[in-house]
Amino acid sequence: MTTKPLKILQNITELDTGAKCNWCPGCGDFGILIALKQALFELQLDPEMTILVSGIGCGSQAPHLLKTYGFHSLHGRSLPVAAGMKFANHRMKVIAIGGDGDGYGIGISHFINAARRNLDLTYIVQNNQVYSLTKGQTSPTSESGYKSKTTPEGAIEPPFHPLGLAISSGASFVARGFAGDIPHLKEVFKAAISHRGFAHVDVLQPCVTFNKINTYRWYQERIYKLEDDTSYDKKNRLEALKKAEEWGERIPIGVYFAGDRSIYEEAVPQMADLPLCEQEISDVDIDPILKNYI
Amino acid sequence: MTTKPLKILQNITELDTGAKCNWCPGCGDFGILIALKQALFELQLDPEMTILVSGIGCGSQAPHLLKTYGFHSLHGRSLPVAAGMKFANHRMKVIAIGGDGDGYGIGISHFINAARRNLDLTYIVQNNQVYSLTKGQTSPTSESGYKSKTTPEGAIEPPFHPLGLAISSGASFVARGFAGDIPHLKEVFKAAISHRGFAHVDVLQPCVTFNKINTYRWYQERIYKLEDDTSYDKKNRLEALKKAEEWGERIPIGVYFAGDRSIYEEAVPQMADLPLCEQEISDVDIDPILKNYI
Amino acid sequence: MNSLSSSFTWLVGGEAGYGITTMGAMFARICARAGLHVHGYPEYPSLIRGGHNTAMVRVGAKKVLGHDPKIDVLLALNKDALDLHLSELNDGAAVIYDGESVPYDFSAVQGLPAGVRIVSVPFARITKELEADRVMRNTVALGASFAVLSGDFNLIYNVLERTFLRKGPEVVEHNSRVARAGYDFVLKNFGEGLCGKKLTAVAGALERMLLSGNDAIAIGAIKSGLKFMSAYPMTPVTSIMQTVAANGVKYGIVMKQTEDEIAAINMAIGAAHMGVRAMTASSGGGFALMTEALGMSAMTETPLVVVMGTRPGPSTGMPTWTEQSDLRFVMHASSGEFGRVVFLPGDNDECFEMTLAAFNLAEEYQMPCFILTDKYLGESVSTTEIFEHKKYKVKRGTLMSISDATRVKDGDFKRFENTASGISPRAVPGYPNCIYTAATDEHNEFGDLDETGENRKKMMDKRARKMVALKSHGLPESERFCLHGEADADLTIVGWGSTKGPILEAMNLACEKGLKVNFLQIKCALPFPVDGVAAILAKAGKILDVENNSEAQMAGVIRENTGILISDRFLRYDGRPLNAREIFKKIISL
Amino acid sequence: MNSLSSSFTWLVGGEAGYGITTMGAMFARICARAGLHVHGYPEYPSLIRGGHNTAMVRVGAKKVLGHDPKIDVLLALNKDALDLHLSELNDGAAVIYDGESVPYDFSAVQGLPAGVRIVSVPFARITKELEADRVMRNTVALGASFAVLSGDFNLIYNVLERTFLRKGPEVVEHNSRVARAGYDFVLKNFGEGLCGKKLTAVAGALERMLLSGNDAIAIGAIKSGLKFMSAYPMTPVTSIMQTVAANGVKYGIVMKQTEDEIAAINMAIGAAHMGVRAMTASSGGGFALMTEALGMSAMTETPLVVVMGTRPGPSTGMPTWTEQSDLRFVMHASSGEFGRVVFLPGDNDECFEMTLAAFNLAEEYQMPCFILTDKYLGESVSTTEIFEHKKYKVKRGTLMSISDATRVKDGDFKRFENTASGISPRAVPGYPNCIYTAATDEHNEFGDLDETGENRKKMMDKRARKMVALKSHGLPESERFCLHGEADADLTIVGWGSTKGPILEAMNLACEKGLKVNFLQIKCALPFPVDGVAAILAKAGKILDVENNSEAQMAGVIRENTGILISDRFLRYDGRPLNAREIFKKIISL
Ligand SMILES: Cc1ncc(C[n+]2csc(CCOP(=O)(O)OP(=O)(O)O)c2C)c(N)n1
Ligand SMILES: Cc1ncc(C[n+]2csc(CCOP(=O)(O)OP(=O)(O)O)c2C)c(N)n1
Ligand code: SF4
Ligand code: SF4
Ligand SMILES: [Mg+2]
Ligand SMILES: [Mg+2]
Repeated sequence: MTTKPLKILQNITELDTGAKCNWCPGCGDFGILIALKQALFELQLDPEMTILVSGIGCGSQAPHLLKTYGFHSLHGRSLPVAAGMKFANHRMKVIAIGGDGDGYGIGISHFINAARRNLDLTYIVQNNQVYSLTKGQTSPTSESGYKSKTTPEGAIEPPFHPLGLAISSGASFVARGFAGDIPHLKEVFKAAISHRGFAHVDVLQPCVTFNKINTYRWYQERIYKLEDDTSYDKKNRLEALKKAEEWGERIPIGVYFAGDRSIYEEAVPQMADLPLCEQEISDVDIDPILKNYI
Repeated sequence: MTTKPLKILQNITELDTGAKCNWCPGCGDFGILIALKQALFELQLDPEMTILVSGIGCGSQAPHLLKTYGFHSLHGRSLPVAAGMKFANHRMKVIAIGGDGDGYGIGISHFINAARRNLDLTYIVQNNQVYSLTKGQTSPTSESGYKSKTTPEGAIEPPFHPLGLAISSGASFVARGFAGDIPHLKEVFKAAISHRGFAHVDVLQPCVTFNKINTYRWYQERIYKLEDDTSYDKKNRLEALKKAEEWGERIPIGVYFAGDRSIYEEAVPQMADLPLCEQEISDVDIDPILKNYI
Repeated sequence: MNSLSSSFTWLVGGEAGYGITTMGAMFARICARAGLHVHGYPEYPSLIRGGHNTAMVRVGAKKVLGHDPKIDVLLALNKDALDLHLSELNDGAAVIYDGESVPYDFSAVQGLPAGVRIVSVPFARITKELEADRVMRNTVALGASFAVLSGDFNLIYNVLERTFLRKGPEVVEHNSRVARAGYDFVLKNFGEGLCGKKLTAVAGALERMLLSGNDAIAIGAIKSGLKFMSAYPMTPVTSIMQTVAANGVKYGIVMKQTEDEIAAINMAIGAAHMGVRAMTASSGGGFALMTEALGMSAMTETPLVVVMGTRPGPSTGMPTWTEQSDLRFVMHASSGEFGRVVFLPGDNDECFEMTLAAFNLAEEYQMPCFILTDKYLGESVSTTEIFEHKKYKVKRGTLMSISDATRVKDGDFKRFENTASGISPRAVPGYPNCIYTAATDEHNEFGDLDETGENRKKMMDKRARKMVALKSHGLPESERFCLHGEADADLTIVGWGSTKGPILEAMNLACEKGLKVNFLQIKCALPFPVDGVAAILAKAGKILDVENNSEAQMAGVIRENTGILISDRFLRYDGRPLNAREIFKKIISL
Repeated sequence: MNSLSSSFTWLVGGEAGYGITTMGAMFARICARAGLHVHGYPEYPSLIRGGHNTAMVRVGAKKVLGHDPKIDVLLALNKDALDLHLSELNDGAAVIYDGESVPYDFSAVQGLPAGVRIVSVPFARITKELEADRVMRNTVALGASFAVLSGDFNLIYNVLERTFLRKGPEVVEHNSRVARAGYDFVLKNFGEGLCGKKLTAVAGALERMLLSGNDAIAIGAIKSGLKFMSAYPMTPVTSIMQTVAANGVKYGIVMKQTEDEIAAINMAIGAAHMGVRAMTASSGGGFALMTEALGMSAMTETPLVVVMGTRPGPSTGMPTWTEQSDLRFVMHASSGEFGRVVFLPGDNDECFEMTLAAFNLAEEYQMPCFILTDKYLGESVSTTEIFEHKKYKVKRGTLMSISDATRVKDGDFKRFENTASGISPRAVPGYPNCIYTAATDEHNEFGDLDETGENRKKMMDKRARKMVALKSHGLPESERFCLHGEADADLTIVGWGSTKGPILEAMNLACEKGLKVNFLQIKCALPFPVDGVAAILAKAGKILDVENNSEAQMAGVIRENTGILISDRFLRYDGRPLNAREIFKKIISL
């Protein structure tokens, strides 16, 4: 099998597809896309060896706007699709992306299993605390009391703490960024993408159209950077668990947890040599199996 | 609406259905069933106002063996079914039960949402760390390296810590019992059933047929009772989170966490008065709604 | 004057996110309150912004049966709206746009129909001059529309008053002032009679509702005694959830948005099992996730109402557009064989009535009942006579009361008793003396597990008999189809669901031209009205199958049930609804 | 001698969890290695213990086409086995049981057939005397069986040797000694010729495989170049997962057990998208959970192979029993309209070959391909000629190589190009110059989102054309049905899937009686072989539809496609497979 020549990016604009973008002006998804492009560019990843896998939601349009390979899958299913891709070709950088409804709502079982499984995947959640594409219903991260047309009296359940869930489930890298702070977000993305193992980045993403509570301003008034707290030890899992519950007056952004766990791929002898997709299949010899049945 | 006369149990055997039980001799499910009967009896619950909702798995046969109302639902779906029941008639005691595959595998999203939602439900997991009814595959709580026909080289993922997940998700009561210690398990059940809110009990349940690793002996060598540690504070959520990760040489049983959270039902004005199922529907007046459309 | 010439189509187009839908709703409401018949059809992409949105409102003095894509008044809020819709103008149409903000060279446009009037109204400038908010440009435009249509300004005023009075009289006045400015600008600069069609109020007309199919279903469910709904948002059924939720506290109904569709249907079944009327709703992939639990409803004989609102597939497809491509999927969803009802409402009245029927049948026959609708019916609004609902009777079948249960001897209760009709007595948990377990595994009459061949056959037959009973009693054939028009015709059109209005209108147009055309509407896919349909089609002349899908699924169902092959087909599967004009053209061509 | 009299049925029955399945497998293996034809059908409840298990093995010198419920040797390991099966004995049958441990009063049994011999063998005592483990009672019983059937003890010995040699020669000898004790006990106490049927080895017979339909599918998948399987355990397909997993390391295949069926199918699609051959498998409710993602495979044109092994529904139903009730569900699963292949294998050879075909077609036509089987075919074992597989060619359709991609100009690549055949060029992520996004939303030729009506229609037509191409090239009609027997017949039986063997045998029995019967086997539900089936049925005499379900689903499909109504039906839906005897009886009765 011939191998692909490495494609080296000269200019970050090479990551643009030119597709029309349909996000509302001011949407936090723009910041996330820009930070992701910057991160990919600075890491000098080969876009032909990178795939962005999304679910369904406003932000899940992202693959159409980033010139790497892309897969725009089903609502909530970006992670299993991404996992299948990693199994098939573990030399690819596989990045999954999607909304809070997508990842913490309908897709949450895949999220915590991805954390447990620890394939070398990056997972970015565009967390706007609302279901936007369907026009503004309550999401699993909506604040208690959040009023929407499906919870006209206000949401009763408290919001999930997705970072805590990720850590509890075994994620080896857990971070949070803010769509309104692109330079910081870019660094978080770079760390996540460079991390070996499942890396989860929850991004606070203002939805200017449907979420009138968690606005840019609301976040700006609350966020602070974990990096600024030199005493914070991101290798300490229990401390990270505790930190993950911090939500309200103050909201930390940055890397909450960066642990060290062997990745799933390494434990699979079938993938030790060539990626599955490069293994020859034209003439499989099944005679040894047939013998077992005689 | 007439109300039902209270049914008072005179004898614990009134909880037997007489149905043929198909569990293997020695199965941990027996211990769980006995402890549950004892708990219900000692709490003097009206069996006609109690319903046991199971999923699919060996242990999910339980409703047929307990003379309360029962619902033997789908694999992984006991919790949403139970939630629907609670919504419809919140005066009933609703207890969900099922295997580890059922609850921590296919049903895990419902599990963590039930914890977050905090309806007044009890959830018992017959955790034998294996898929038994389908004849012995690896489950989400199987030990790493566990060999089964679907993981002939050994399970690669580490097991979930279900108690940690429950606490992270907001469960207000989290406990663990052992099918081999019925008196203790009974007390745990009594505490769980009496708790107001979502109460999760993970029960270590030896499967004598398919799990040759996690045997009665294996558990007996490791378990210790949290009650014996007087310094342990079951009201302390962070401490409980930490405790929930203890698994290996020593495994705590007893109540890990008993917190205080208002229950979902209370926040629903529609349910403040009569249960939904007792509200009159024979002549709903929709004229006020129709007016809105004129 | 036929239905096309006696009605007009007003269309507003602009960028998604700029209040197009609200504007359409306002225009429709004003016309409806003027005693006119209205049909409003919104088109929007599966994006919040950037894409092109339209709201099309068709208005007439007589019943308007669907949209008409030929535009009489085009209200273009941006350049795209002109680019896209100038080719859709009717003769004598008027085009309203803001020539100051969006200069446009109409001379370059080819093939504009005869007598089109271009009316440039500076929405932006007028708004600014009145120191009104940017979004009120739409109000200016609305006023201008009425002037173009020679409508009475008071019609607008009345609705503005009704809409904004809660916010205070000054809000009403402000809105009115802005609308009036648009109205006056047109009259002053262009005069009257700009459009070939006129908007004339019908004096003394009945009060009518203006609502969507989804609204009708939600209201029907509330009337039926719905107590619990669990669902997960999905276009085009989300508004059902929202309407139910909005009425929740008032009517003692819990609408629970769940973690996913699986939880939604399982919760609904759990609730229904306890004796409340419960439902869920979804579309495409969400419905797919529900298919497993449908079988649980069937096997545990738990009543359940499921609304399936379809959109173009496969997969995510075109989430905000319309299609009738899931007929077979709904008919056969879930493993194993069991009875079910699949209603196919064709208009708001049927949405309402079939929902009432579905809740009764679900309880009487203890099985899942489906209401299969689509984006076109679910999200289009139309004027509808106020629902007659006083005669509706909640029928709960064999559901016992607590007093009934008191008389049961402990241990005797057979929840799944093998009765002649197949329908068993139903006690719910919380009742005395009736303890049982309902299981998704095969069970015996008591509910205990039993896998013997004998028991299996008995219980399969018992459950199957419920369908026999339903066919003869609960839902006789005559209610499962309807032949519209004269019994004797040269051409019989066959259709179902949301195409009802357009087909009816096309039929009328053809009849007016002297053709002998009638329309066989299939109102229920299951149980299929075999005999009635066979009888009608056997003696029909030509037959034309009209469906909003590519595989003519109903034609397949008909052939399966009657042996009759319908080879003439008129199918549309580009995400757009069928309209009377094109169906009429097809009729003529046959 | 017909196929019924020339073969015998051996049945072992006892409590679940006591090694019944292993014993059946051992007996079958011994017979197979003796050059005999074997069919083994296991029955077990959906419980690990306590329920009643049986393993039925039918043995003959000629091809055995299915099970025969008339028992010639009943090996009863407990009282239940006697209670349940004494009524199923054939004339001249022998009953082996341990009269010391399970005293039984045969005189009270009514209607035992002629010449039945009761052979009491003290399994327990013999085991004890030999100081063997309790479980080895089964081995004593096995030995006794052979004596009753006048079989050569060496046949047992050879297989014991082969089975246990890895564990050391002393294990072989110990097992042999125990089996011999049972064998000798019978000869000594009862003599020879106890059963009307004899077990005689066929000298110089071909070596044959003994395997199940599931095995054949798993092996077929491995041969096809399967690289990734993701699934969640579910009866009756779990053994496919397990066989693939067992061969995983050796063949470079990853078999991933996932958190649920949703993850399973989505992972398989993700893997397939990257260019590996991938599959998943499930049943009933698990398959239901997969229906959403089926549409994703269709819309993104990602090849996918799905095995659906059915069992009686609705819902959990009877998980370990058999039924053919999901034909329609599989044909119409998922929302929207798209092409798919639904193979209906009828025996092990077809399981193997159709799996090979499915993997090729999935890639050539870039669509989901289904293999629809059931518990009876999937878990029954039968002797099968060693698969011919050298001539199999992996066909990957338009899948490009990296070198092909190198020649593509950046920006030119149309992953969803609107070609004449509908099949587009396929580059996978990781290739140079071909960057694209695959979307479940409607898209244009490049993969970009496009909801215009024009594009929608174009892409729907493009995808639909693939089915046209598949019908004429990839899977011509002739491969989608098979007429067994003489073309000219008075009665044509129609059937599909696992009933093939029993129907064929019944047909043979009828022909031997001088009746003119043939059998039309439908091998593919989609694309349905319309012309071939219509031609055959149009000139058929009587037609009998035989299905293992209650709704005669295939008869419905046939009528939908050909207009032909088959009113004579022989249906079984008690969870048990159809057998040749009852089908034959039905033939006679017509
Ligand atoms: C199975 C399924 N259920 C529901 C939907 C409808 N749906 C599309 S996007 C969405 C939620 C979007 O919310 P989120 O994931 O938070 O993304 P956002 O739009 O906020 O970026 C829903 C419910 C769907 N496409 N598929
Ligand atoms: C949707 C679905 N998938 C798979 C199955 C098959 N199945 C039945 S029980 C079971 C697992 C049982 O494991 P667990 O829940 O741990 O219960 P146990 O038998 O160990 O008590 C599975 C996979 C099913 N019934 N439904
Ligand atoms: S609706 Fe919200 S999330 Fe969606 S594009 Fe607009 S601002 Fe962004
Ligand atoms: S297989 Fe295991 S879990 Fe199932 S009944 Fe037997 S011992 Fe219990
Ligand atoms: Mg969101
Ligand atoms: Mg288990």
